Amino acid sequence: MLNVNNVRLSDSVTQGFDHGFAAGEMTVVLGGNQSGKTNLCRLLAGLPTQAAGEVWHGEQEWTALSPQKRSVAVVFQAFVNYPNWTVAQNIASPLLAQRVDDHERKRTVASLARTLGIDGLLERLPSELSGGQQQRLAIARALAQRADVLVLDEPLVNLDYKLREALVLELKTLLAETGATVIYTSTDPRDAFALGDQVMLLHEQCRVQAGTPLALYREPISLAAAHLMSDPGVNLLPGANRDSDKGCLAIRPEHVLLPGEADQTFADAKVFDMQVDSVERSGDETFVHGRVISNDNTTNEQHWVVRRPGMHSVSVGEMLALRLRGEDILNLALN
Amino acid sequence: MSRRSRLSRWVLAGYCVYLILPLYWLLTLALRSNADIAGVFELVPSNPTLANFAEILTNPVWYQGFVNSISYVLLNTLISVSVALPAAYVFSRYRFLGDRQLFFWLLTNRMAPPAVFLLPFFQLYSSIGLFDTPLAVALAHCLFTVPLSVWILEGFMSGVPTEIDDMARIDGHSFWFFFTRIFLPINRSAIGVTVFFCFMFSWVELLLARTLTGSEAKPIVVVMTRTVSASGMDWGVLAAAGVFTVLPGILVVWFVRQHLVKGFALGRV
Amino acid sequence: MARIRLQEIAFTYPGASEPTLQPISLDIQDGEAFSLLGASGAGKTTLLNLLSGILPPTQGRIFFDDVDVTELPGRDRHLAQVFQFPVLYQSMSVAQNLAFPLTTRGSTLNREAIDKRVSAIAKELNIESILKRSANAISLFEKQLVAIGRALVRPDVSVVLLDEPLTAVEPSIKWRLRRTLKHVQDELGVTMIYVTHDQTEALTFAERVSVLADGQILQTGTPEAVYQNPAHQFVGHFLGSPGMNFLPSNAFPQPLQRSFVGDGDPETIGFRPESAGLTAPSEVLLSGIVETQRVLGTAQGRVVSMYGLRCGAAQVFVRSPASFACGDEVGIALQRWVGFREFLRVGSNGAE
Amino acid sequence: MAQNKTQDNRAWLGVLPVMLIVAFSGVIPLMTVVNYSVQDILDFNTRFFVGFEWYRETLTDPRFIDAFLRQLGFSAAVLAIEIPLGIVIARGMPTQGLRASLLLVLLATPLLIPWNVVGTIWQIYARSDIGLLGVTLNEMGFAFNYTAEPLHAWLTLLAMDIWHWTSLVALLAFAGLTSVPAACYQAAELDGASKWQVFRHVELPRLKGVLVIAVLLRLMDSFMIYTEPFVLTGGGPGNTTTFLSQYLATMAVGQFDLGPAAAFSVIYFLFILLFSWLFYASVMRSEEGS
Repeated sequence: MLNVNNVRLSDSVTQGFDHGFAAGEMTVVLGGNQSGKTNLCRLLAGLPTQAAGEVWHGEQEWTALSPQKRSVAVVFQAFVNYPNWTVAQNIASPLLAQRVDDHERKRTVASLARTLGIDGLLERLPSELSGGQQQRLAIARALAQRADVLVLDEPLVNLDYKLREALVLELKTLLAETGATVIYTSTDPRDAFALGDQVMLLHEQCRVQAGTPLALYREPISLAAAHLMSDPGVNLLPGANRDSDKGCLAIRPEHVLLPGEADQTFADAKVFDMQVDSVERSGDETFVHGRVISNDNTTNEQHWVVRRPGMHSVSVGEMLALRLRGEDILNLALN
Repeated sequence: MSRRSRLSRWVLAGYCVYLILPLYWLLTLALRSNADIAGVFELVPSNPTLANFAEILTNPVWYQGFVNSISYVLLNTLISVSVALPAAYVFSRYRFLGDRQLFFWLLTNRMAPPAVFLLPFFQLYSSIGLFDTPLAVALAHCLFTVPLSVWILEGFMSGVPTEIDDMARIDGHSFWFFFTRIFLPINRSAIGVTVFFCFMFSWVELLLARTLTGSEAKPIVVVMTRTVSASGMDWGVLAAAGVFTVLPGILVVWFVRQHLVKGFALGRV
Repeated sequence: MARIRLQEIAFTYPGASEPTLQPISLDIQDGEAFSLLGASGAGKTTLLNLLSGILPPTQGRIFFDDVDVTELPGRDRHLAQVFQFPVLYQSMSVAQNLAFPLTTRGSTLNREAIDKRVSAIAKELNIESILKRSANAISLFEKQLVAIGRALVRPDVSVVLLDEPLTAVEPSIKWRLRRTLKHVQDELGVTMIYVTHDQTEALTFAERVSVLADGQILQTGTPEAVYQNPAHQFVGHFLGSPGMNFLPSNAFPQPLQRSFVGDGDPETIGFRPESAGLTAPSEVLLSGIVETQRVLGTAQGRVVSMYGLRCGAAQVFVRSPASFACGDEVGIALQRWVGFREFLRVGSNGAE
Repeated sequence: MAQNKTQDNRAWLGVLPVMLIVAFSGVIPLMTVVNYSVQDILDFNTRFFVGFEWYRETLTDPRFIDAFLRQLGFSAAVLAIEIPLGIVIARGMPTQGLRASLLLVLLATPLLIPWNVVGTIWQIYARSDIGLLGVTLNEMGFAFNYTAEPLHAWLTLLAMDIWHWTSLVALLAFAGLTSVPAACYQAAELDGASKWQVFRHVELPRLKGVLVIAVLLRLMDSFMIYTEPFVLTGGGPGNTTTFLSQYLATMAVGQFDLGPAAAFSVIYFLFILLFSWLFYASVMRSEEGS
């Protein structure tokens, strides 16, 4: 069990938070840019950072220990490899530090290179590899360390679209097999669902909420938490709820139905009229953007995005009667 | 669309000719005996001889001059680079109390006019008995080459991302292992360029070298300026000596040519 | 506004053995929003450089509105380009950056006409608030907006080339810049060519998409056609996350195989994860063993997952709101499929 | 120097060796100079405090003022010619291929020649009896003799300095030009920008940082020039080409009046300090800015 206590991710934050990362579990830390993800990674790894807080690994306190003395491996966002060493030497680096004997080291390097699909490149220098291969090398080196805690700081964000999708699936099985406690940071909610046994939401250097992906998706406690779990963010319901400043009602883009779509009429359906101002089709999904005016004619007007699977013929300027289930409406705190 | 306008290409060609002519003239005089030079003015030497070069290589005064120069230059380069490496690493990786002021102070030493230090150096080195030894000149030149090395090395080292230092710590390597087996090899071209610039700066300097040496450790640069007045104007031998002093720079510069500009700009380009 | 025609355009870097771009013919309508989609190294940027006049083609002709511009330098092709990273004149203010293209080529526009044009474009991209600011004192997102403004400010610009313009922009606000681009394109009716490796950007922006791989165009069509009816197995695989599933036609039970027989008797059947349903196993349906389950979210209160299924040697992904456990055997009911022979489409059961 | 660095005062350990060496060869001598500059030293043990007397004397010494004005004139002329010439040369230089490398080596050659040898080369080259330049000029009718005519001596000194240092400016400007990304040229091309507009708006902004370095480096180095003029003209004819360093050298080593020489040195050093501070401030600001 990896515990962190009274963590303040930047000097401007006063209220610290505690969190426990269950042993062998994979936690996805989800947050926008500058939300403190990298500071948390550096705190866990023992690298110099603004973040402050205690780090406990089981009974052993790591807070004052240097990275060398902690059993932590890291994969950085920029593909960080030793430019003057070959691929094989890069993977063997942690084994060298652990004084593993020659034979064992060669065997581990060979098997990891095979697992990550870079066994044909062992004698190459990192500069001769593609982006994807360089990140696979960095992952192989992190796995070679056989550390108890594995930290990956947005490892795939610099990769091509198709490469990212393939590596996420590969990482899921790879990281599970290590049995290590894994912390994986990302800005994409799809990673939270794909990789996260647990998810921790960060917003402006503070922990907003933590739990299983589905729990956070169904019951976000605040607007910020709700925004993080779907891409594009949630739509605020127009009308009465806005003036009460302690809370608001919102709906996720994928929970709004276009007219003629709801096969069985459900009891507590709510209807909102939207003036469409643009339509985007990405092949497997359609995004409809528009302005929604609440039907109890208050001036309050919201901009909504509706996200539906498949192709839908909607034209700009059209008025749509959108329907949504009462249960899907989220009751959120404003902070 | 090539941005090299015709005007700048013509000026470049003209400047190259302007550069080559004096060097060509140095070589022609070095290939002619003194009498021949004083005789008829020739654009191309009609009967070139290697006598002047032979004179340099055999005559102990000239020969010893070269040896003295090489010894204090190598000594200086060794001291400067080995002292500058840890300092440059620290400047590029850490912020600490007074780091900016110290970095600026180093710059003022690099820019200090040698003439200002004639007097104090002369007294300082003679009082500690180092006068007329290569070590004196080497240490005196450190005033310029150490700051030069720190600035150039820091310029190159700040190009290496700090994540590499973090990665080595996470892999479990000790600082010493990281510094010698990872960080220095990555910066080997930077070290090469710094050695080149220390060598050149110390090799080129005359004022301090002349002041701090008597007869024992007289370097080539001093031998050249002194013999002009002593045995009349032996232009041929002087030109040959000039050719020998130009050679080291040209031979080595090919190997450091990519980083040459960054070195001249004190690592700031 | 310009109609762009490429006739057998090809390019080989001097000294390279095989061509970077195989012969390509393309016809982009006047005022069309067109995108070029392909992985890095597929030759997209090379094609872009041929269009912008930076590179001369090794063979073939380029026509802008039936004018042969192949030999014409970039500056005379009345086109503008937005680069991956915002390219602005750092020493100028935003307003001066926007006005600059109007002051070149000995243009006769007077001061007042330039200002009118600049404020029109600034209003279009709603960047009036930063007009006075210096070009390097604004955010990356705003810089790219100004770069787009600079590309559109010239009245004589008929084509705008966009080279992965959203790369440097933060993921959470990418869709905002995408909407602005789409909006401006509809408004001004300028022919736009959008080059990217990201399918979402390519498909959401364009009326027609060309999918590029290894220097040749595999298919050109509307986003729906390219997505639903890929002309080549690579296009099926490249579009969609995860891409199209491919199974040999003999892996399907007999009754199903007969329905595949059509024009061209396909040897491979491809189907999208969302165009198949999971039900109880039966001999008349393809069967598979559930290996992995990835939750995607909820729809009408039910959890929707992407199931990874093992069908013989192949792995197949199906999106379904049903709930199964790993190891269950399930039947896969195909709603839409596409038939392929030697990687090329030969038939499908959906509407064309 | 700007990067994401960590605060750690233990870093002083790394800097200590440099501090010791440079203190030994820099601070101690400088302190002795300042010490001498405020005393009148007759012999080793009789000295007495004279305050700023030497400073007043140096600053009012006509020969100092002449040397100082000559030095300023020389530095100004050097900058006025070498900076623009260096930029024009840089814009003509090829960027890749063997020609570019060979050119780089040729341009770097004068910077690698010992300063006294530069003096000797130009001495041989410009003498009116055996020098290629000297003889040619005389044949063309100019009664050129740099050892006799102050104007000729000045022109030869300038020609030598241009020969010696312009390539530094050219190399620095070239580095600035090659840092311009290709996309900027393409964008300007599509904008239809003229050659002048390309230089003014694309190249110059990037050259600014590099040119500030070039100007300050040339200013400081030319301000303390000693060896080349000493070898070429020996400060002559008369003392029309005696610059600050040479005047200080004769005072300090020659006549052994320590007080004025020390005061002179301190004034000289303060000037260099001012230019160094300009260099440092501009380099650090451009690094924060980028």
